[in-house]
Amino acid sequence: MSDEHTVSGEKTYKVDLLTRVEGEGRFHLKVKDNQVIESKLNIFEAPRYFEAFLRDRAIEEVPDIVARICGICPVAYQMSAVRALENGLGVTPSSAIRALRRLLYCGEWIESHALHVFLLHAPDFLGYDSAMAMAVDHKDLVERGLKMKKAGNALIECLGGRAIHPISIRVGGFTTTPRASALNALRDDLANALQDAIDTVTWTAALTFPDFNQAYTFVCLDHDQYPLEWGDAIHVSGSGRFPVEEFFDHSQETHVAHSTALQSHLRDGQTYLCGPMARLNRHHERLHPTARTALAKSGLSLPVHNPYQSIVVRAVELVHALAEALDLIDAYTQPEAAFSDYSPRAATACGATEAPRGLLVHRYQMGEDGLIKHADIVPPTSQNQAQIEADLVSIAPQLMALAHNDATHLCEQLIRAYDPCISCATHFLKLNIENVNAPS
Amino acid sequence: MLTNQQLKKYSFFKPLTDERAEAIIASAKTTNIPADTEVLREGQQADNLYLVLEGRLSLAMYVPGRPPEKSIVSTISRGELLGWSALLPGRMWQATARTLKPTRLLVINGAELRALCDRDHETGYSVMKHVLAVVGQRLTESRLQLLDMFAHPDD
Amino acid sequence: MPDTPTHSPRPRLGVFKLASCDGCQLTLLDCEDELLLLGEQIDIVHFPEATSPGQPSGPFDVAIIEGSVSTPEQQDEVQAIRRNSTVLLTIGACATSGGIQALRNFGDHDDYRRIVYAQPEYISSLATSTPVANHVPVDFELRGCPINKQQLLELITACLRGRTPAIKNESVCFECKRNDIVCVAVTQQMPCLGPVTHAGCGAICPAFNRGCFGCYGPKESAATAPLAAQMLTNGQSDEAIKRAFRLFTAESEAFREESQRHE
Amino acid sequence: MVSLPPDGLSDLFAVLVQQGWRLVGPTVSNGAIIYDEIQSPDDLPTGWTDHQAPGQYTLEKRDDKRSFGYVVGPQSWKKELFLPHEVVQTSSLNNGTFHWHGANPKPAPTAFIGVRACDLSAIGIQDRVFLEDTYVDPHYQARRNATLIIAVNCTEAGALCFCDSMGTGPQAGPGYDLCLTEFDDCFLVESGSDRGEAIAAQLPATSAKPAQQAALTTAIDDCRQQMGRTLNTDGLPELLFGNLEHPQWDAVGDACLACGNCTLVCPTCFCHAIDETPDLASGPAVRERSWDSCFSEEHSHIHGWSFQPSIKDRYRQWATHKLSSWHSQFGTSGCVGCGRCIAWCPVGIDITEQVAAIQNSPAEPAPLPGFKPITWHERKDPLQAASARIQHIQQETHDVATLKLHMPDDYCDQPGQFNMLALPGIGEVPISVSGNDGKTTEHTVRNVGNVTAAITSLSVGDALGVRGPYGSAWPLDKMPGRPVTLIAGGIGLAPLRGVIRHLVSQTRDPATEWVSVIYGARDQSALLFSNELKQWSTNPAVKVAVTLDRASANWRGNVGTVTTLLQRKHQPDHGIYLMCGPEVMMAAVTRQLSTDGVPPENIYLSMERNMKCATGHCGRCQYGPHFICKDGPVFSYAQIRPLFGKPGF
Repeated sequence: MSDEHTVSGEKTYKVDLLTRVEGEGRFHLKVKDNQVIESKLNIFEAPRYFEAFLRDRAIEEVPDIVARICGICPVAYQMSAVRALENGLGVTPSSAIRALRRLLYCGEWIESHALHVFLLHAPDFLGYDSAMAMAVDHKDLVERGLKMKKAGNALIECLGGRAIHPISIRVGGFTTTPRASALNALRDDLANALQDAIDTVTWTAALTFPDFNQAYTFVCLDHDQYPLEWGDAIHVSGSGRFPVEEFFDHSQETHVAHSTALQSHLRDGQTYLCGPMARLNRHHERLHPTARTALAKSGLSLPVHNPYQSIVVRAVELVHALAEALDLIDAYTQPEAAFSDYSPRAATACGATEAPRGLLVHRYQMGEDGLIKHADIVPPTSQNQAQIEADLVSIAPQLMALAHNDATHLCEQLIRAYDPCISCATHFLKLNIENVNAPS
Repeated sequence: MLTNQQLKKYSFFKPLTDERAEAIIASAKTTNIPADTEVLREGQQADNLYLVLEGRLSLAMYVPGRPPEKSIVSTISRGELLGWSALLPGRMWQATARTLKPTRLLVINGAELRALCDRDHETGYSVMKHVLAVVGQRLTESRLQLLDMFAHPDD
Repeated sequence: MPDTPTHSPRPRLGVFKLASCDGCQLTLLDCEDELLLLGEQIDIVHFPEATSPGQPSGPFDVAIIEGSVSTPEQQDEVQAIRRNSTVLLTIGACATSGGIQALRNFGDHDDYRRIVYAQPEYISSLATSTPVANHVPVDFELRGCPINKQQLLELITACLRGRTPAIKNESVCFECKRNDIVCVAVTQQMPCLGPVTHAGCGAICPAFNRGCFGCYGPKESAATAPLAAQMLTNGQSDEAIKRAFRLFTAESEAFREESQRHE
Repeated sequence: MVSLPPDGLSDLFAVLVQQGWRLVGPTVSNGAIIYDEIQSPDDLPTGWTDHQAPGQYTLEKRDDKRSFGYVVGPQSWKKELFLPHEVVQTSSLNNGTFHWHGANPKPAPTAFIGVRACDLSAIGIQDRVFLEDTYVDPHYQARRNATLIIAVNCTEAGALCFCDSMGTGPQAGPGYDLCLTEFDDCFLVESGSDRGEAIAAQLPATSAKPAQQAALTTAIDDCRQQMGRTLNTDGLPELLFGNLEHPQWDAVGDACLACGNCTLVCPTCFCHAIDETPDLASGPAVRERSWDSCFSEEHSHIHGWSFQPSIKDRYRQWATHKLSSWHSQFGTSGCVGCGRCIAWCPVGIDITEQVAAIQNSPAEPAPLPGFKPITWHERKDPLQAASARIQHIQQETHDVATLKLHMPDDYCDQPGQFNMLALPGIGEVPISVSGNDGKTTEHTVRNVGNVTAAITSLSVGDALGVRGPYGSAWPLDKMPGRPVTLIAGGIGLAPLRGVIRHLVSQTRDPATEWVSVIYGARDQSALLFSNELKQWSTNPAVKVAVTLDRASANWRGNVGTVTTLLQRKHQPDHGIYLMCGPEVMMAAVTRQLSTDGVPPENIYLSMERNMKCATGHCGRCQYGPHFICKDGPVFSYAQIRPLFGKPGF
């Protein structure tokens, strides 16, 4: 798992293949005389060039294509893409369609958060290599997670045809909408999952967390609901909000001292954190009442500044997504039209939604011919990457007191707390060029 | 020497009149060859045509590095013709023939048979028809072997 | 498919990733009802997305590869996996046909690097993205972008039992009709690749009121030419037909050739 | 005949519901009129009609309020009787015994509402396949017995209809319980059964007036005149059988997608696959059957190859089966003229046009074997397998083993027949019987795939599933008094072993009743039954000649093929010739025997094709008009000469 090289007081902590994360990455932390001399989250996932081959593809193909960026959160890509495209085309989906999209997105949050909490993250806290190993001693726990995950997947399958790369999202709406009876059939499993999620908040809140509070800048979508599929502004903690269209003006790529990697920062040079913690800290009052209650009972104090506690935050968001999904199903009547029509036109537009891992921004330039001319996609993990590296620097002093393996594990657990999705991040690595070329 | 009646048991002679059959075997002789004896060798001048009266011979082609018994492509048995190359002037043996068991052959001089066929086209036509059937049969056999029809589907 | 060796109590499984979106290996974790059962029957010795530590330790009775070969390192990796594995299964459109990233095979790779990366010279990748079977012998290719969960379970079960996987190479139309779905090509003249596309998805697109867009790649004997001719008759442009065949399995022979006929 | 007012449909529905029928009938869904569960006449496609063209189907509003003012939609009733997917059995191995459980279908009694004449005929045709043939399918039977049929006569024909040509419509023939004819002002109702009579008696109906009866005749006649398509069926079966090499097959092969839609929408197509389902848990292995089609490559796949590799082969198989060989198999055409295959073909291939093109420039017709009605039925589930225990295993070669099985008590076979051998969760394969000593039955199995691999790795004492015997046997009755020559290639010696043993056990006159066994194999290591080959020769009337494709160091015997051994002497035309081996070998042998003047009736071949059920239902082993499973595997050359050696069959 890790190698220790001690050369004249220099210590290296590294994991050559990060596990229980999506995609292929490694980290490398070099400390000399209690000073961090190198902190790298290397990503060696093979590049796939989505932004390049989106060029000259038809608008209607975009949701299918961008889904393939990430098998874990394809709905997020489809949602941000249709938001951006609809903004450019001047299409406003009906409120019924928006509700259905929110419901679909809830499905993905449930699936993704349950996956992360139970299968990827929980083994860290209980001291196992995998959920399968953990199941030997904690079968109920793993089964609870799998049940929740299944309920989320069932929701995606009902609305989108399949759990991975669903096929019904289109510009203007859905290709077809489900009968109310089809959604009602999912109710029982979702209600059971909700109860399990509430228990999960309690269970996660009782875990022991390393002491690692950081003064983060939090970035998330702003909306009058807890942000998922909609939101026209982006909020930056401590400095306020700006319209989604200005995202590319507010973010920039800079060199950081310890790395030649280009990373994403705010214009003032600040690293930032997006994702569940950012959302909860900003929007906890907009949580579903059931989730608010669970949060209150958990004793988690807000704002959350310790990334190791993100497992609790995800559990709270699980409650929210399940409770809201149930409300949306109860309020559902099959809309008259599954989608609104549109005519192609020349435009450039942005769209952002909250992927399970955080802010996901798409920008497209479209032509009158209905083809994409230019695409920019900024996934959450690219944004968090600089913050992860900064966190590794910050945690270095704590490592000195630990056995090497424990220290390495603490680092890996820290990275995992971000639920990094390297498959996503890699395709847009304007942010981290050097690292791509660094496999040994 | 063989009688006409004996000759007629062989399809080579069957279509021929007694006189013509006698003409062919006038200068022919029978010979007994023990097992494991080379009768003719690949690359040498094709001189005689043989009719197998008894026994069995193998035909093998030389493959460098492979033992001769593993390069047997065909066997020739009782009633069958060996050495059709001798019917073409100047031709060389295409394979090496060895007896697999004690074998009795009727040896017909190739040059004399060719001369006889030239003189008497009835005889020539009958001989050539028979040889064509033999060559055709061997071609079919070779093709079936080439297809490796009994091979395992995965091979 | 060769028999799964049974020298150890539980067969050793390795799950590997090349260039991909992770969705196909996630399908394994999406087997919520079967995952723990699977864990009892198979020793999952390498599956970085779900288990630590991440260093593979062969040999593997069964290796599953997701993703296409798109970097020099991956060229070496597939050789190593093949050497270390008795049965090699590839899953998903990337591993079986090069995936959507094989669109680069039709363009200028350097251009693509420039479009996406600020410093393209640092990007170490091959000019083409290719299926694993182009590099090493593969025992079974499971199609789909993404693969179907039931088919993955059938493949793994068949492997464990030593039977031929009941995974059909028929067209999507077979599933469409068996599932009682009304044909969108006939009723709405929608472009639909179902007739030439490999089954496995359950014909979800026609069930959701859209034409099949071919994410399982060509079926055996894919008659793309008469279908493309029909698409032209129905008013599709050559450009649109080219795009239709050039998507998630663009590098598969039948679809590649059809897309090239409409360039 | 009675007359029912238009709103009398509600009464009909009420009676049906009251009688406890589940109602399935036409309703509009996703742009088509489909058959689905319905509750009341409100669910009917009232005021809708269908517009059909090759590759096109659209719904249009009618000017009137007719409820049955359309022809046929994408589905047929086969989806209710012969299900697209169905679990047919489970099996397991426990305590050294094979356990088999059939599914026990308990279908809800279902009333089919709106069955068209063509579809009623189609149900009759599938009845012949599943109920009136040698084996009765219990799944189909259970549902069929639980069906009430309410037919509706067509008074308007669609653009793709040709039921009139096929003699199946537009007036519904026998087989219905009730038949309705819809008019603007009434429904005329005819009863076709006691059940129907009883239902009609509960309706607010009045006796039909003569004018109404006349109107019915006129409406049906008018409908006949409107048929959008025609098909000349005069001598068609023989014409198509004589035109298997017609260039039109190439033309349609280039246009066809082999997508399978035509067969899947066809109301009579019955081909299916039987597959294992994923069974990670340790419960019994489940086997499911599902609709298949002759357009799938697997349909004709065996040992790594497909017998119908090209799309042309598959289309020809379908069309000639439907319109030609179906007559031999079931005594009827397989086409009812519903036009679905034309509408639902994505590229609009029209079977009536294909036939007309052949009829325009035909080669001579060829006679087809006549239909032989089946007089007995196998009452048990045709897939039911019994447990057989392995008593002895003889490893014949590195990949061939002979399993001596202790069979169920009532088991008895004839040389040439085969059994289906099954292992739970792995699969089932047809294997010829290679010997039977009255107590045990031998199967000589070559490891060529996963099932045979599993079977050949079993041990003495292990059990497996068996069902059979199936198929035709070697003609033992023709062998006394004449020479018998048996030509075997490779594993093909196994199906002949039983008959050879039978002949060897007899006292035969070496001059007139000699037995010649000519056996070819790849090499010495592949020779089967080596010791027995020598024993057989001890009978003075029996000669055994062996030849190898490839010689080995200590081989003193023949090298070459069986054809060479065969041609060493003239083969008597009154002899009986039996052969089994690769088809290419059998083709060469057959040609040689024909050259020697042996009549085709004296030549017998054992054939092999893909097979799933062995009971004439799965359709996979079709060989022109024949099913290998029940008409074969042993055929006289006279039976199969028109097809034998032709590619694509």
